[in-house]
Amino acid sequence: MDSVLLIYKGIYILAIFGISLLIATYSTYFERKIAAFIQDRVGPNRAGPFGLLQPLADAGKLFFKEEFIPARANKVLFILGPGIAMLVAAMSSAVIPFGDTLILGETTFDLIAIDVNIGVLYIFGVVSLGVYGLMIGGWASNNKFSLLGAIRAASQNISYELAMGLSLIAVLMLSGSLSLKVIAEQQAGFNWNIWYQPLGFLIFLICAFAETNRTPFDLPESEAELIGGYHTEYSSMKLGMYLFAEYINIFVASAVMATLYFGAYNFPFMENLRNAFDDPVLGNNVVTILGVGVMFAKIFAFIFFFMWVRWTLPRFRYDQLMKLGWNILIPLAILNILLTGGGILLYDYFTKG
Amino acid sequence: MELTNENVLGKLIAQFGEENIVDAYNPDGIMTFTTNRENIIALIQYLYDDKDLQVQFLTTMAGIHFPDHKGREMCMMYQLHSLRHNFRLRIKVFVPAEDPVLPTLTNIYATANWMEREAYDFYGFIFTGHPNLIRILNIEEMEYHPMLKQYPLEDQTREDKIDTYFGR
Amino acid sequence: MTESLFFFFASLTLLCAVMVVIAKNPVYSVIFLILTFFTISAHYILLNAQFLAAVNIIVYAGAIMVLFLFVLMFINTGKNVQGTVKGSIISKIAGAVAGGLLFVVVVAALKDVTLGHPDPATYNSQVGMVENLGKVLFTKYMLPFQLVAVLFLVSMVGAVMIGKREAGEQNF
Amino acid sequence: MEPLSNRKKNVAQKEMTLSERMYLPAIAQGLGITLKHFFKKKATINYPEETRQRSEIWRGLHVLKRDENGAERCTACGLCAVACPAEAITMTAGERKAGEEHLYREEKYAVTYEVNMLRCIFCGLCEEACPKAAIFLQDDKLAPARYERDEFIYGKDRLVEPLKTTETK
Amino acid sequence: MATDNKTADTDQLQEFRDNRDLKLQDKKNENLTTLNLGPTHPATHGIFQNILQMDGEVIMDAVPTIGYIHRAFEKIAERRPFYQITPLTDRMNYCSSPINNMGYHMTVEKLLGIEIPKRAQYIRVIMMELARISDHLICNSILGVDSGAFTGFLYVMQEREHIYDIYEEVCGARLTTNMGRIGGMERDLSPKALHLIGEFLKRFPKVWAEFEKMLTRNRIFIDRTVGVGAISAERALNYGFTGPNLRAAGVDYDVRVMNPYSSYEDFEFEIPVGEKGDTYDRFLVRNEEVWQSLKIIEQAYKNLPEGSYHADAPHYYLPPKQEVYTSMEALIYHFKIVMGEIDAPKGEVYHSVEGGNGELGFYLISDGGRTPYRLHFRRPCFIYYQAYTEMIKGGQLADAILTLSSLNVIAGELDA
Amino acid sequence: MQIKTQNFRNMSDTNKDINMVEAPEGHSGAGFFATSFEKVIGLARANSLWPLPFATSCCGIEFMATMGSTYDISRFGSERPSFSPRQADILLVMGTIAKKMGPVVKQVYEQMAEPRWVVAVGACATSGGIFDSYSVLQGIDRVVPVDVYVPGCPPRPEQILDGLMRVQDLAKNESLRRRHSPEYQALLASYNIK
Repeated sequence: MDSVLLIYKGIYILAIFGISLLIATYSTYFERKIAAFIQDRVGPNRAGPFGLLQPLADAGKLFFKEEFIPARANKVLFILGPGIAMLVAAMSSAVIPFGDTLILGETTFDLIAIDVNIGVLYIFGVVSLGVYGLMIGGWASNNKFSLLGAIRAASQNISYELAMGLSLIAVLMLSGSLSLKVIAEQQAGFNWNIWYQPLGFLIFLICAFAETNRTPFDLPESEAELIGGYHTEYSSMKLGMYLFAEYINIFVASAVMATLYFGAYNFPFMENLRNAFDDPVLGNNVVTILGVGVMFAKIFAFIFFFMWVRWTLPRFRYDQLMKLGWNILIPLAILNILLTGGGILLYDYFTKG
Repeated sequence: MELTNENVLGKLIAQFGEENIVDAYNPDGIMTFTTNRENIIALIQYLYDDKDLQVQFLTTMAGIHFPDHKGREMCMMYQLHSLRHNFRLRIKVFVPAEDPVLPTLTNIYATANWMEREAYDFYGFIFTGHPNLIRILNIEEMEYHPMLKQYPLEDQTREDKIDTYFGR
Repeated sequence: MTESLFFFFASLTLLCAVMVVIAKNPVYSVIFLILTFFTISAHYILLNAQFLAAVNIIVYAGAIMVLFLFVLMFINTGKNVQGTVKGSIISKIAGAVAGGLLFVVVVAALKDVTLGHPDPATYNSQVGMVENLGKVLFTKYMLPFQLVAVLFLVSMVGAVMIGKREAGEQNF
Repeated sequence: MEPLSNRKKNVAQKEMTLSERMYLPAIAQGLGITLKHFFKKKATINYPEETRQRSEIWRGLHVLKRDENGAERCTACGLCAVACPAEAITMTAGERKAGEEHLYREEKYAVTYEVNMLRCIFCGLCEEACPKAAIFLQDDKLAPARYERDEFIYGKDRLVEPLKTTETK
Repeated sequence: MATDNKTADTDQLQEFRDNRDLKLQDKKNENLTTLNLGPTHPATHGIFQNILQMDGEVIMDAVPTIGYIHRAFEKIAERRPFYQITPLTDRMNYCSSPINNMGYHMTVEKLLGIEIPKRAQYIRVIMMELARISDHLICNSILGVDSGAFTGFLYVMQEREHIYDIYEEVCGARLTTNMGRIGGMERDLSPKALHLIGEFLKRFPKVWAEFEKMLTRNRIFIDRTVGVGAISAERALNYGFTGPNLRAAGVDYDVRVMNPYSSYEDFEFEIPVGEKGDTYDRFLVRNEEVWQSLKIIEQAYKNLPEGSYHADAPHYYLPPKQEVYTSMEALIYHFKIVMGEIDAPKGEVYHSVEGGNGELGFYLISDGGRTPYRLHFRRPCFIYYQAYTEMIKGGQLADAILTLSSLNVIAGELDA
Repeated sequence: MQIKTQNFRNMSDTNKDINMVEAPEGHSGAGFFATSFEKVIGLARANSLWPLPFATSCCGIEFMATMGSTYDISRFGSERPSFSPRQADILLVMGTIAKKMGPVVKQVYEQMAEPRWVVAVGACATSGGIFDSYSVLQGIDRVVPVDVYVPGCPPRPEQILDGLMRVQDLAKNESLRRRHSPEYQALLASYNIK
């Protein structure tokens, strides 16, 4: 690996990290604004123009709020919890292809931090670790509400991971690869996976809601029942990290959904556009940059959807949530795998004879 | 049977005897009479079980303190309602202040539980047989029963008031 | 580079594994166990077996240990378990003897093992990749693979049966 | 239980239909409603820049009125204090001296008149009790929030309506 | 029984405390978790405490504690002239204070024997039904909030603001209305108030239909509420339930129909009832009651009779201000009424109205003095909350919270 | 949407302050930096006051109206009600506090993390209001220090917002080290807190 590429990777990873943080920060702002607009209100508008400085105000306040560790809490784990949540959330954006290749001079830059051939599994593994942050934090608080929140988080995440994985398998069967980059490339133009996997996408979407603890699956922190759930005892920036982690998770989930089902950075007629330029390098770069824009547009659309749903639906009850996961989603996901397999076989039969 | 104050009263007197159903009158269209603590539960049970009356709803219970009635200072008022016949009646029991003991009604009406606790809290009535007779609204450490007429209403620590203006 | 990484991870693995045993608080034990899985996954990555590494984390760290922790949290609710397991001296001796025997067996078994060194000329670095793994699993090891699947099915049915035993009760 | 009246109307739950069982139609409907509101005109009033219209009879901050000549109307009869359920009004009465006719309308007047705004529940009974049309609850002023307890004892300096001349200032 | 009150009291108390501790000891099962719900839990919407014994998420037992905002209404009422008690009633069920106000006024009017003109009665009906709507509005939308759907709450809260506008136009306050007087209303409905009511009647049905659409047939919501916190009609009656919570169990008991007051017999409306008495039924019954209330308001608004807005009772009803300034007789009455020196007859009265939450009763004993000798409030919430323990046992924590909000227990009324 | 807020203006003012820190030496010192930094943090706090709605009775219903669309407390950045005292910045005590409840208020206050402000909303919380009775605490300032009093029974939402803005003023002008100041410690000590 030459040094240019290494430096580039370093910068790129930092940039992606920064963008994740920025998006997470502003997700709080958009959450408030979207909630307000849905509810016929105007939302924050005093801190800066249109309230744009609101997230900074929140962050500034949280940073300078008193750190508080409950007397009977397990101090090490209490501090570790939000750290894990944040770290794990930030790690997962590494394998997402935010764009195609960018050609500058001689070098070709891939707009992906690490192109591992098991990208999907990586995401899956990292996401499955996210629950530790909540569990450890909730348990270490030594508060029954936190503990209940932690327990709910744990069982919910485990249950929905299964359905999520099963719904993914159908996509993998179509693509034949575990690399997100490959999956993205396969969906060139308008050949998005959503056309082949509507049911799989639906299952994945529901599971994404559950994995990010958003309404209607926000049981671990449901205010009306558990006050703050696992973060009841957290103040200051540790709370901020939990909230941050949640929004980064939303961002990552949106990015993954966009990549897996909605063609990542691909958009219709991109080939036509690419060919319209005389200079292939220029054409490629323009399409790539447009593709990055398209990717982020898709991500934002999903983030909006997350918030839109949050402010519309009531939440499930614990046993209903479990029932939905185990009795409905997992069988549906298996059915989806069978259908996909059958479809592939039929397709092969008719095309290849 | 059309329930009127007269025929219900007649029925009750026939059942429990004239000495136990006294002072019957209709102050506001609701038949009111007085009985004693020996008969109150049987009376309410009778009203509950009787096929004609079906007085099966305890509207409310309230303690009243008459410090001037010697020997019968404490009064407990039971107001019952027959939903079927839309007929209300009010029963009073007087007991002396030194001995504010009444039998509990919780075996017939579940709702009497807290009402009795409230009466205990406010007036110091003691209901024998009550499952959990502790204060309900006030703090348990309170040393008196605040609704008795001799105790003041006001918070004694208030500073910003001059009583002479208020005619009380 | 790779070698130093290996020694680093190996020592970390051993350290974590020891900590699993000696940690007083069961929750700490579980957390060290998770760390152990991570370091083992790191070894897999050193061996260029990325699939195994990921699966190891997903299955063990991501699912099974969550359940462990879950159960521990349930047991621990409200009580301050100091983790000192009070066993009789006999059980301690028995434990020591059993552990010692196991150690002897392991040593005896591995005494004559010759560590095979891959031939650089024929060594295929892609052997641990998903595609190859899949091919091997579905051709050469087809029967064992199917048997394992059946085993899983049986154990799953068994788990469901155990879980169902408390009829009429709402459980997690 | 058999009906007690002839106006009974059963609203009890209907069984869920298949489409309702599938969650999605109702969810889509809900999402549609919220999206509709997303683009609706907002109901918010930007207080403090805008204020909401209050009714003319709103019971706001007290004022002690003057008559058309600028003399104080209050005659310290004490009815408002008696009528106050919160016991928030206190006053001391004084005799009007010669030469003060332009200040006080009646022969008796309130030397001090204090309303404890923290106690006050703005029920309007004082206004109703006043036989001299002296005390009113204004609709255009609200008791403001403050930092100290003492600042809430409103004396005559803050209660009495300013003279017309000072108003123009 | 010991004659010394004090010792008997303390002995008894000690015995009961011991008993209770023993009982709690029994329940100290290894597997149970104790969860302290309240007094400042977000879902209590008011202040009461519940110590739950939980097996995982399932509630095995609950010990309720109340009295956290006990304000001694009944004691205060014994020290205030009749007309000064109205502000107290405001603060009992603060979601529907006009009903409390008018219920109290009707009680005193019954004692004094005042007949109220039709117009005043109709105005009262309009106000009371508006109050019922605002009460049910809060209850049902809070049920949405507690189940996680916050938005519907804010949609209907906007309508509540319009109800408050009407209140404001009628009495000059939003929440603690202190509306009306003994003997009628304090002022006639202004043209603006009438206009606002008309507007409300036009706009509100759409909003309410939309709110219903968001929740009523949503399966998540149905699953959350059906069968949750159910109570049978027999148990409900034994517990003294009234109002929507009893009607949800299938008993069509409504004070407005059984013992009509304030001309309720003039209006055409139905009594919605449920079947199972669970949270969903309570939600449906309240929803339907809002529609029925709208119907009543519409009828009263259309047929509002001409006439005076107060009774002709100079001894009890304050004379108009203009007369006080000019006429000596009016001034004397004015002084007498404000000082509380009205000639209240001796006697006792019970009057009940259908409050937002059920039968709201006032039991008043007058000894002819300036204050009531005893005023007892029959507070429906006090009665509901007693059954709460029984209703949530065996359910989950989330059920308990929904049950609580669907019972619409209002702390101010509960603790008095 | 039209924004005409004074806070916005203040915001840009402080930005100027921040710029001035980078001005040539001799004009600025550590102390100056500290003050402007304090101002920035003060502003941040002022615009992100998460309330703990300690709603016991009627005023709580008016707080609902304040949260509602018409008044919309979120404009001030305060729409996230933190029912956990650890996360809250202001304790909004709304409604009657009975003597039975007094210790709970104090406990909640003790659990809150600094900086914390207390707003007593409504007649009952500030002084007991009409409930001058044996069971009602005559003002919560007997158990916890109160920063802002909001009169009214219940106050209109405007007044509650007014109280919130008073707290914002406090937050803006408060030293970061208020917590360590001897006056503050003495105040807490007088309430027997900590």
